[in-house]
Amino acid sequence: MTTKLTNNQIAWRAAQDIHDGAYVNLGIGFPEKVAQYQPRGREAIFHTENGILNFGEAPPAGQEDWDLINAGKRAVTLKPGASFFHHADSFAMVRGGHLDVAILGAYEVAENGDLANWSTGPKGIPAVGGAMDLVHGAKRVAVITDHVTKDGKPKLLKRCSLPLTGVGCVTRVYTSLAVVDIEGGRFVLKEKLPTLSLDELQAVTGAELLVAGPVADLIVPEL
Amino acid sequence: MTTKLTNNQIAWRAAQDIHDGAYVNLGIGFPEKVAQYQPRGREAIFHTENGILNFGEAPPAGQEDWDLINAGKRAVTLKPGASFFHHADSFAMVRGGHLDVAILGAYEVAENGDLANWSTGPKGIPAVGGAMDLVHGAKRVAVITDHVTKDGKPKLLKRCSLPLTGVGCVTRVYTSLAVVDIEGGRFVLKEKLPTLSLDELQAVTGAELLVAGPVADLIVPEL
Amino acid sequence: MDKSVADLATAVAGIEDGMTVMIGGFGGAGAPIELIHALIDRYRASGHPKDLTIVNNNAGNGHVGLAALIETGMVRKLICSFPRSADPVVFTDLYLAGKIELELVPQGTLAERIRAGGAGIPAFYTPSSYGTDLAKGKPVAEFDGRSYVQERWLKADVALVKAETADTHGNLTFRAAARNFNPLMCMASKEAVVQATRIVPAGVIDPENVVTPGIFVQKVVEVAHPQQEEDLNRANAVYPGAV
Amino acid sequence: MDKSVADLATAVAGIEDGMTVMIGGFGGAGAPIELIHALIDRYRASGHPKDLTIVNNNAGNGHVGLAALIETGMVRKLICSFPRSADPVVFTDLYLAGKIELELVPQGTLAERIRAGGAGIPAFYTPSSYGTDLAKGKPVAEFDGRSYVQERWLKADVALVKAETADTHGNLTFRAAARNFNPLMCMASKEAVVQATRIVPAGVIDPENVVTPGIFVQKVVEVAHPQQEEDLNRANAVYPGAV
Repeated sequence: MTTKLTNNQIAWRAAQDIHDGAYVNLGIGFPEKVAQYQPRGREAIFHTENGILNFGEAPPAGQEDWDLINAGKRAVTLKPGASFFHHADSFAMVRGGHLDVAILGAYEVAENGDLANWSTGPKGIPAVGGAMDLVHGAKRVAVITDHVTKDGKPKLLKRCSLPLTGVGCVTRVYTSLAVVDIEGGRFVLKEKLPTLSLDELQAVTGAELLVAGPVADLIVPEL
Repeated sequence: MTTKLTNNQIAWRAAQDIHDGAYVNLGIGFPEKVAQYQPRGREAIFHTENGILNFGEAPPAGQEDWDLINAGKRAVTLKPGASFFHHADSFAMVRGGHLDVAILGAYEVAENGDLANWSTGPKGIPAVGGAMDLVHGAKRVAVITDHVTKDGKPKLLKRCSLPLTGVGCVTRVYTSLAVVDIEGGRFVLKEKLPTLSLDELQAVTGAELLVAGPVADLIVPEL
Repeated sequence: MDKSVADLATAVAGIEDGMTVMIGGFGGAGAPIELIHALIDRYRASGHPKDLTIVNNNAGNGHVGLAALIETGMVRKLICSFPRSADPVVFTDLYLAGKIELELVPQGTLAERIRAGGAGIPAFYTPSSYGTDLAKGKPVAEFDGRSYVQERWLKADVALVKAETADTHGNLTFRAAARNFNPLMCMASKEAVVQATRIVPAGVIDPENVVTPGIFVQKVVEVAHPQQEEDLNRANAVYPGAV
Repeated sequence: MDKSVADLATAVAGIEDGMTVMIGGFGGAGAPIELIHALIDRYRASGHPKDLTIVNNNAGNGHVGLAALIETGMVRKLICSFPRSADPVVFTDLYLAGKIELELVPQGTLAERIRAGGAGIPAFYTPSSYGTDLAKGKPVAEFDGRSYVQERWLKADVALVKAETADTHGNLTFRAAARNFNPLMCMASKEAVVQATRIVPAGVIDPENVVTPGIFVQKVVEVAHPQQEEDLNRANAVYPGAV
C-alpha cells in the first residue's frame, strides 16, 4: 500500500476547507493541529468551549497564563477581537448552530453519519467533555482520523460498534488516505491518494465507498 | 366607615416589611411608591425587569437619560453597586427565586392566593408584561391595593372572576383597611385600622377573614 | 474580517416578505430607530418587505420607530408582552380593526424563548402563565410537585439591534438599560443587523467587556448620533415626516 | 450591605454533611483553590462536612484543590463531564474501587442544567446525547422533526467560586477563561461563596462590566494572591502538605 498522510497532512487538508471568516471549533488533541494550516489570506475565528472566541497560538514556554487556556487545558494567546464568556453562552454558540465547522477526532465513523469518539467501552473512566454537544449545532461536523486503527482495522464502518457520541452528525471525513463525504446515509468518495487504487481503499474501509462523481487526487504538501 | 389609608400610606406599610439587604421588585405604577418609604437604616436593592439592579430615584426633570429607565419606562438613576444585564438574565433573577419580595398591584386577590392583575376581560388590548413571571419566583409575593374597587365592591374574593395572572402565588395583601395573609388557602387577618370593627371589615371583603391570632392595629403616619 | 456595511439601506437589504424580524429595545431604550426607518424607506420605495412578523417587547409609541413600521402597513403579526403603552394608538387601532395579529407572551417567557432559540433549546418549562389564559393549549408537566408550562424557542430571520460600540468582528457593548433584549435577539436570528454609535477596529473592546460576542452578529452599521424614541415622541415626531 | 466575610473558614462554614456543592473552574482556570483547602481543613479538624456531592467539569488534578478534596474522603458523588485529565489518579482509584459515584454529563448539558437551576427552568430539551448511552432513561421528544433529550435543572446548596474583583454587594468580574462555570454556579446555588483577588466598595465596578450581579452572591472573601492549580501541580504540590 501507498504511504499514508501524516497527521499534520490530514490537518492541512481539513484546513483548506475552512472559509474566510468561519467560526471553528477544533476538538482536543489531533484536531487542534488544523489551526496551524489556515490558508494565507483567510482568517478563521477559533472557539473553545471553555469560553474564548478568537484565541491564537500557544505562548512561548514559561510565558503561559493558566487562566488563558483552551478546552484541552493548553495555554493559548488572544487575537484582536477576542472575547470571554461563560460556559452557558459558550454552548449556546455550539448548540445554537452558530459555529460554521467543528472538526473532531474519531474512534469510529459510520456511513449513516454516526460518530463514536468518547468511549472505548465500559472499562476505565468514562469522560465525554463537550463532544456530544459539538456534534450537534455546528453547521458542518467533520472528522479527521487515520483511515484505520493501529491494528489495521477500518474506522469507517457500516455501523459503529463503540458507544456513540452522536447520531447522524458527521458530514465529511478526512483520513490518512481519502476524503469521504456522508450523503444520504452512504460514504461518498471525494478524494483519494493518487497512488492508491479504489479497490485498495475499499479493502481498508468497513462500508461501501460510493463513487458518485469525479474522485480528485488527494495531494498534500510535505509538512 | 373609617377613613381608609391613602396609597402613600399603603405603600409605607408595605415598605416596613422589607428587610435590610432585600432584593425587591416593585410593579409598575402604584407599587413603585414603596421605594420612597424604606425605613431609615435599611438598604433594599431594587430590581427592574428591563435590566437594572440597584436603581434609585427619578432624576430632576430635564436631566433624564432615556436609556436609564425602569419597567414603567420612567427615568431612574443609579446607586453605587448597580449593574446592567439583559432580559434573560433579568428574568433568571425573577423566575429563579433570587428576589426576596415582589410587590404588585391587583384587580382581584383570592383566598387561595390567586391573583388577577393583568386583564379586565376580553375588551381592549391585552398586555401582560412581566407580571406572570414576577408572581413566580420571588420568595414573597405581596399585593398592595385599595380594599375595594372604585364601585365599592370587594377585591379580596373567594375566587377571582377576572383572568388570572398566577395561581396560588400571593402570600400577603396590604390594603387601604388591613393587612391580610394568605395561609392554607384562607385569608388570615393580621392588622386592621383601629377605628374599624371586624364586622365592618368583613362586610367589604369577599371571603371569610380568619382571626387566627392577635390582630394588630394598622397604624400609619400622615404622609 | 469586517462585518461593517456602508449604510442603513445595505444593512436592512436582507429582509424579505413574510420574514420574522426581531427588533431590540424596551420602550425607547435600545430601539434601533434608524434601522427601522431605513426599512420603512425601503417599503415605501418598493412595496417590500411586507407581511412581516415582528418580535418586540412593546407595540411602539407615537408615530416613529416600531409604531411607524406598524402604521406603514408592513406588519402582519406582532409577538410581544406589552402592547399597551403610553401612546400605542397605531397598534391599538389596527388590532381592534382586526388588521394585525397579536401573540401575547409574558415578558420573561418572551426573553427565555428568544434565548432558547439562540441556544439551540427547542423547548423548556416555566412556571410563568401556568393556570392562566396564556397557557391554554400548551403542554403542562409536573416537576418536583409543581406545575409548569412548556414553551417553544423563538427564532427570527433577521434581528434589528442597537448597540453602543461595535468592532469589525461584530463584538458589541450596549448602553445602560438599552441592553435589554438586544443581546438575545442577536443570538436568535440568522442575520443580526446592528446599528452602533461607533464602530472600532477589532481589539479595541476589552475581551472582558464584550457583551455580545461577534459570532452572534452578521452586519454592523455606524449611526453616530442615534435618535432616542422618547425624545422624538416628546417632540410629537412622525416618520416619515419632520423627524 | 456588605457581603464580605473576614476569612476562608467563615466563608465555608455553611457547608454541611450531604450537601451538593458546585465548584467553579475548568481545569485550573477559575478553580477556587483556597476555598477548597479551607473546606478540607474543616473536615480534617471536625470530620465534617462529609458525603458531599460535588459538581465540577473535571475530577481534579494531582493532589491539590478538587483532587485533594476527593482524596480526603469527603466526597460521595461527583457530577462532571470530564473526569479523565492529566493526572486524576485520585478520582480514578476511588472510582475503580467503587468508593465514589459518578454522574457523567455532556459539558454543554452540564452548563445548561446549572443555568436552568439558576433561572427557574425545571427542564429543557437538548439535542446533545440523543441516541447515546448518556440519554438512557431520559424522556425524549420530537420538535420540528428532530429528536431531543429532556434534561433537568441542577441546583446546589453552596457554590465555591473564584472571581477577580468583587464589590461589597457581591457584584463580580472574572479573569479571562477563569470565568467558565463560575457565573452559572452563583446563579444555581442557595449560597454562592466567592473568593476574589480584591474586594472593592460598591460603585467601583462599572455597572456595564459586572459579569455576575450581586443578587446571585451571598458571601465574598478576599484572597489577594490566589494559587493556580496548574502551578501547584507543576511543583508536585500536595494538600495538606507543602503547599
